[in-house]
Amino acid sequence: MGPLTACIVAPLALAAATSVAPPRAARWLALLGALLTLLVGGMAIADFAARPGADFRFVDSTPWSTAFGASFTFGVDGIGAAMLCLSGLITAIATIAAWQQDKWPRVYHALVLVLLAAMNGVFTSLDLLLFYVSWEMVLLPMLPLVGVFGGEQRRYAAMKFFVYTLAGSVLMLAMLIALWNATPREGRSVVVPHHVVAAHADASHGTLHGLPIDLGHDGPKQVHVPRGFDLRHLALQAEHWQGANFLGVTLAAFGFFAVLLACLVKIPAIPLHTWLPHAHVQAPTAVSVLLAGVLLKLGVYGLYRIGVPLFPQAAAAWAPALGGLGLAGILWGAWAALGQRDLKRLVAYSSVSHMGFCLLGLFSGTVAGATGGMVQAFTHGLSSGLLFLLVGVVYDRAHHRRVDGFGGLARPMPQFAWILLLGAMAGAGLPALAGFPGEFLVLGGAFTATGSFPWLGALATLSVVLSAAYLLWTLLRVAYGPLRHPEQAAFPDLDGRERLAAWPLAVLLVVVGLWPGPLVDALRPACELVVQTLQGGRP
Amino acid sequence: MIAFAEAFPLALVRPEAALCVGLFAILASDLGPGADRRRAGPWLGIAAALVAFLLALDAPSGAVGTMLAIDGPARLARLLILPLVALLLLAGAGERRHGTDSGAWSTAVVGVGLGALVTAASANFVSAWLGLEMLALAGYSLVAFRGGDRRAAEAGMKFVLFGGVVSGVMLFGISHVYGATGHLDFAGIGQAFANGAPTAAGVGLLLAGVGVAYKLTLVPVHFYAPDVYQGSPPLGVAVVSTLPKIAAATALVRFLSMAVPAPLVDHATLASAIAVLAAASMLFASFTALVQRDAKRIIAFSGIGHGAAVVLATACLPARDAAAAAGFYLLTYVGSNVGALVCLSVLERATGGSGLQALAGSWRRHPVVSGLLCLFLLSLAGVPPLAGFLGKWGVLQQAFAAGLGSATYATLATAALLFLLATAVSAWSYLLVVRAVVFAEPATPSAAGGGTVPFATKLALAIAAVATVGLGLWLDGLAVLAKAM
Amino acid sequence: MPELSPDRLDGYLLVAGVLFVAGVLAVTTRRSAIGVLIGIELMLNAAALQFAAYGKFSPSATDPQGQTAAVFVVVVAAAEAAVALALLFAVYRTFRDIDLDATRELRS
Amino acid sequence: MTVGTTSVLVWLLPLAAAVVCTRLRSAALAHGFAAVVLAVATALAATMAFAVVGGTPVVGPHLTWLDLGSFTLGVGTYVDGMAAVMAVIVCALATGVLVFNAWYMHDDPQAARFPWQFCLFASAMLGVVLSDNLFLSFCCWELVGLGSYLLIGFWFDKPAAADDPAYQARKGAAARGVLEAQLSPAHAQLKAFVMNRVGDAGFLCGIGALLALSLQLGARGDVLSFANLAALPVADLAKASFLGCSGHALLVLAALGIFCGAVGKSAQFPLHTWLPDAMQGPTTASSIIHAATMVAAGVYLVARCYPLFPPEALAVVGWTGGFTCLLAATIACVQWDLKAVLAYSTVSQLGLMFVGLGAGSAAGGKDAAIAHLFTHAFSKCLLFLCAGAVIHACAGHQDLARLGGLRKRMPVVAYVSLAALLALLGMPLFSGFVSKDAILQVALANAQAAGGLAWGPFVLACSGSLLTAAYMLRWWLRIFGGEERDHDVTHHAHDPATSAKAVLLLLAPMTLALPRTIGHWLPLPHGDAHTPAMVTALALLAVGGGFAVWVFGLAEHSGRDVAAGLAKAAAPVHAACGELWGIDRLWNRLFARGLGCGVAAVVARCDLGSDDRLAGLEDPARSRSLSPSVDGLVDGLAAGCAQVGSSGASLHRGRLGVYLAVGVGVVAVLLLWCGGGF
Repeated sequence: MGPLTACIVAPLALAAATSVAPPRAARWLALLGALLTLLVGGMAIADFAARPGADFRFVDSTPWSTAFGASFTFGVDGIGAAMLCLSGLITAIATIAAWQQDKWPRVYHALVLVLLAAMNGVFTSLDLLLFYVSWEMVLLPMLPLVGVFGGEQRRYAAMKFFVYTLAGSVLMLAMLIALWNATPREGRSVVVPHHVVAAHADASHGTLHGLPIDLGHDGPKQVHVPRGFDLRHLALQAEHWQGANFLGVTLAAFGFFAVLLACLVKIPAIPLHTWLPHAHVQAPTAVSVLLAGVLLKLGVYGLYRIGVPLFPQAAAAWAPALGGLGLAGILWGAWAALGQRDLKRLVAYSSVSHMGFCLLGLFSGTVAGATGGMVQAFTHGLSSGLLFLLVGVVYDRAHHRRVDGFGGLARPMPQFAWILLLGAMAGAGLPALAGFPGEFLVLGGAFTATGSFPWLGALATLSVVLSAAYLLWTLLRVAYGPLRHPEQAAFPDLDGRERLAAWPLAVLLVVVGLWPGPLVDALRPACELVVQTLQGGRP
Repeated sequence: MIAFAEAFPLALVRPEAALCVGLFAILASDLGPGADRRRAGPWLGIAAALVAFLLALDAPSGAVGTMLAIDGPARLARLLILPLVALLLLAGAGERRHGTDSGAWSTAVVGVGLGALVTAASANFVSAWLGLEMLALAGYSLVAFRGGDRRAAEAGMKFVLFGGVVSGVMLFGISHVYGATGHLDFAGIGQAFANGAPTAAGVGLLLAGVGVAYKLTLVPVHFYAPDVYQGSPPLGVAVVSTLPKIAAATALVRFLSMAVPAPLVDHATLASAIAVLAAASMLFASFTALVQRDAKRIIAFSGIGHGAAVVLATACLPARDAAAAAGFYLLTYVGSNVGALVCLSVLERATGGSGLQALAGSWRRHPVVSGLLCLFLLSLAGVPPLAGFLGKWGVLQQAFAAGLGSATYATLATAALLFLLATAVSAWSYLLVVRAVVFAEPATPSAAGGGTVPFATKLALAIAAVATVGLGLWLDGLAVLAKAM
Repeated sequence: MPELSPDRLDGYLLVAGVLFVAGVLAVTTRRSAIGVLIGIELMLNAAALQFAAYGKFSPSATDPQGQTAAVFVVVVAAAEAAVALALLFAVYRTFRDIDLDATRELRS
Repeated sequence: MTVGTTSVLVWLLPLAAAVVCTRLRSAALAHGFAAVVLAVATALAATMAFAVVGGTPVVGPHLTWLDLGSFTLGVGTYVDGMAAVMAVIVCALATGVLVFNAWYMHDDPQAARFPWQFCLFASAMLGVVLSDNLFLSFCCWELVGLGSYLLIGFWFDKPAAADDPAYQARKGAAARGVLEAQLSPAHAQLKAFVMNRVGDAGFLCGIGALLALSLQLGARGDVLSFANLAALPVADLAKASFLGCSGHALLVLAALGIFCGAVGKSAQFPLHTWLPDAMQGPTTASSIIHAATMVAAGVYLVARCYPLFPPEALAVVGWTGGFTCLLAATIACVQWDLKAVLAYSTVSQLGLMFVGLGAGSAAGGKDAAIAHLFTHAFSKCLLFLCAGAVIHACAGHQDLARLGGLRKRMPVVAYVSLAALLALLGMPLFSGFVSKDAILQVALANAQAAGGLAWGPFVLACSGSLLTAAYMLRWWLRIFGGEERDHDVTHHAHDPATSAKAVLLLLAPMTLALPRTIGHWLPLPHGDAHTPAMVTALALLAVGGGFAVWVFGLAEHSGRDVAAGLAKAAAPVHAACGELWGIDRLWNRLFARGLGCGVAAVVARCDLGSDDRLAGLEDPARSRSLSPSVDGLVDGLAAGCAQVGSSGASLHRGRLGVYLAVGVGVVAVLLLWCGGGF
């Protein structure tokens, strides 16, 4: 069992172990699972930073179904490595944040572990069916995590979240099956584009994605792709999806639409985002951290891993509209955040705004933009995770989250205020903090892209104004000025556990902000390949 | 005797015979005095079902005259029906309150099982109809099993009257088919169709199909289901919502593979018509379930949708593996559905009803059972990696394979898309139950502690849970079933 | 109007059809459960009659399938009527009524 | 040590000091440590300056920060004369201000926080100064914003002026035009940051334009470095396009984008309103913000990117500068808050620098503007330190109407500030004379050369200069001249402690235009317009200064209130100036309340619906009103599904007869339909 398989199996095993563990020990199991993931993710990202490449590494396959050609194949490229790392990190932080979970700790931590396994499954699976199963499996633990452990309106929020996201991804199932049906039983031979050969071919074994390939000659390289769900193999057949028919449209168009719908709901892009404020507001702090920190990235990841590689033509055709959608999300989310009076909802809308950059970056079709989109996805996990933690901190003390119910907390809680400032500044994209590289690269990508993208980028710069406005205005209302509610003078500053949860994120915000090199080096080759694929899809 | 053995090859129907023996054993045990002896009923039935299952594992194929055909679908149906009978008996065995541990209950359950076996193996309209009647008659008694209960009585009455009417329509149709073709056996009818048969045969087939549709709770003959399920004990629902579906689906599969009325209606049109009916049922059920306020009614509408999914799979016949997909769908449905109903049985006993209001906050009384109920419901909703997903996977795969391959079958693919739509919509109705059971607080805060759950029930739940979780990743299961046929 | 005679199939079919339609009308319009039950019996008997008639007149039928089926129908109809009556009695005991419009506790 | 290494040290030493100081709990220790480090940085910067001024620029070390394939983003230094001198000024002033602050905050319990924020600020500014590429400039530019945010909000828990009894008691007669409800350090820091961000959005577009331009013209590598930008093949411009502009227009767009950033940082109209509010920070912080960092960054950046600015863009620069120069001067004339006068004076002087920049390189605009930037830095730094000393001495009073006669009580402060003030006015022998003269000269030269509209900036700059002389002298005379006005306010006043006095006295000579002082280090423009410009400048000084001395010195001495009479005579103008021309209010209404909160409220409402809806989401009794919102639509869709379900359920009302009838009916219909088909 390779390290990536362990990242799925171990959390599940630990989740099972919680049922026999003492209640107080469950959190240690959750932490263990998260740290294991973090370790593997960190290892992978270090490997990619040291030896940049767009190939999949740590590939690890266990047979699943010979009839369908599905297998438990795990592997990561730079994108997957970064996301795996994020998943482990944020889960660890969330576990620490929920260290004092006193309602059904075993159930809670078991659910978190199942969630971790599912998220890791999405980020590492190289099998489309496995990807889909993991994708939907994320919903299972999230339903009770919000619905049972959440706040006042948790039932509404949990059900809405569940059904909305489920409805968003049902078409993906149809896409999956249609792809399989569109492959001949005996597989087919395809010509592999040069950039794919360059990125993925294994010269020493004469293989490409595990398939034999003749690299000896100079002509077009061919491989014989078997029928199945291996993502890498499916991506090689992109031309065929373009040619196949699905109820009157091309299979590629339908498939891309299906993936897009699922991903847009998850990201979430407007106007499919309204489950998010409810889920965030009602979820317990640690679950909000997970939701913002990792779950939203699933959507972005899906577009990078499935949407564009499998259906480049459709993606290229939709790209300007999707870039526009990204921009719309950036602005709409920012303005909506500015208008919120609930702290959690405010941070939730800031997520909508920030995730818009990922869409804009990817579909700009530039290396800078696509890399920036992924960097943004990573760093947004850190900053929004931190902001949710801090909202949880004041909620624990005041038992409400109204922005106008606070004021001047910097005096009784100086450390809280400093870290909040850090989180807000990172969210506002201040250079030297983690929020900046992603945004800058996305903007740079949009500016240097073709078509309408420079306009989109120019309008997106408005977000630097708006994000500063809503985050720092919030800071002003919560932390600065005189103490507005005298009883809050007695609020204690961050305690040991809260510090343990917040400081790693705060430190990472600075470290990644100052030195994003390794992250970008790990991400860039993979993103470059995505961009080449996308550009290859242009007519 | 020898002549009888020649005419009636017992070796082919050993499992049915074993179950029959079990039935008589239960009846015999029930005759004796004393309450304790009565409790032997379920266990005798379980033993018989398991023996029959063992016998069915490696059973030969063949035909019993023109009446029964022990072919692939039949053997597969046995493998589904027999463990299911055992599971249903096991679930009832621990429960004293409503007498589900009694010989009478066990007799009825085994009777339904026997009827299901007969129907599933039937290659003749008479045997099919007799099997269905057997199912029905035993089922009526299960539904109305709670003596003196107004709702159970009403449910029983509606069930029997509705069933009677359907039975009448079906018979009338069969008689027309017979009249038009001169045959009652499927093969003969198929032969007659191949030679060209009058319109009356088509009309008769449609009427006969009403009987099958009724057992599969297809719209518009599904009407009895919500009311009947709501009024009857959950374990009774577990029986009448599963076994008849398996039986009817198997019979349908056999009929469609033996006797397509080709000259009357080409295959694409027939498949499309079936797919349209199935899609209509799914959509109707998923939308109507949204406004239900009783868990068992929601289960009923869920059953309507799931039955339709099985029918959609049969529309893909004679495509390769379509029958296996239907079988696998039933397997996953049965596991989760029985599990959910056993949970509801436990919760209903604790809370006094299956209305969503009564169930509110039942996690306080039975946290584990409540959690399991949610698991089963989510499986029914088809969320991966639970069993329901794979069932759906198989059916969709068949429908898309048939529908995307040629333009004349495009309706199948459209129906599959509608199936997905219905899935998304119906998720909400399952969540209504989940919300009541684990998200909500009890109406009366003091009501904690729901009593213990009998061991047999726990065992049944465990089996269902293992099936629900374990089948979910058994992607090769479809291939295994296909091979088994 | 076909000529009715014992030697012709048409007459039996007509009677069966009339019986069946009457049964259908009964089950759909009667408010009393007993009325519905009677309707069912009419429908079943229409089917039995038709079986027997087809059995007799079917040129290809050498074995008496139709007649056998008719016997089955009669037997099963009896069994069903017994069960139905038992259930109607149970309803009457609890509701003191077998009006179908009164017995509707089970509903959406 | 090479100049390159030195430049890195100059940049990073203050940063290191900032990091260390965060851990120091003792205010004295922190100030001392930071001051020593800054002094070392000053010395290093001076060696650097000696090496490069008059010589060739030095390219320092360069690291690739991110490699994006088609281009890279780098971090590196570039030292030319302008950068070196600016670095010296930043470091020197920072050292002085920090030492002064040790005294200024000696009784403030929060004082230990000041040094690290201050060092961070200085380091960020040094980054802007020494950066070798536009990307790093932008990063440091933003960090300058962070530094100002921290320093302006130093007393973050002070209430807004409207709620502050102490402010209300002291504010005096004429604090008009100010939004008191939003006048607090916390508000001011937000305002400063967000308004700067408005400029930065433009700056980003400018960077984007240059990036697109460079890549389209085939540049690779660190395309944003100043060296690469300067080397862009301008002849090929027509090949590139950005935002619908191509060729020359694209260059104008890029330049205007960069200028947009400068407008924000350097507080030019229309983004000037944050600077007066920034007075809410400690006066020492204001001193450095107004002198060498922050506001200087804008002018410096434009100067740095000067080769990219085509004439059209320069015209915009000049006009903006000229307009701001006059606008701020008119406001400064009628302010009663002693710091507000200085603040608007800064805005006005910055406008003057932009007038200089707008004159174009042919006239020597860059040199003139940079010269004025340097000279202004010293004088404004001193003026603010003096203002701080006065405020400190008068227990927080800063009302020009109640101060007076302080020259006797605090002579050092009075005469140091007089020297600084004369420098600012451009008195001969003072450094400002040289630089202001240079600016007017280049503006005149440009006007003469271009004619027409190019006269605008010159005229506006002259008007601004005229007023400068008047209001600055008014300021000094009101504080230090004449007799004591309010004994309660001023009777405790005395010169600051020795260390602070030493700072003032050490910096004061820098305002003189003596040989070898800063004014003579710079390559000043020479041209035909020199003499007329000097005559104009002197005339303006004489008229403006004479007017002020007459009104606030002589007339007041003789007991006549000429100022009040004048105010009455020019009532509408006077009122408008007093109300800051209504710009603060208008911007607040238009942008903060309108485009910001107003649109936000609408968007939020359109997104999730009313509060009522949100409160009742889970309450079945409360009708989920179909509030027209995105989320409401989703719920509406769900409700629609439920409605469909209800109609389906209406068939399931428990009537067996209905069930049978519907069932039989549908089957019959199917039968007829299919029968037709058969």
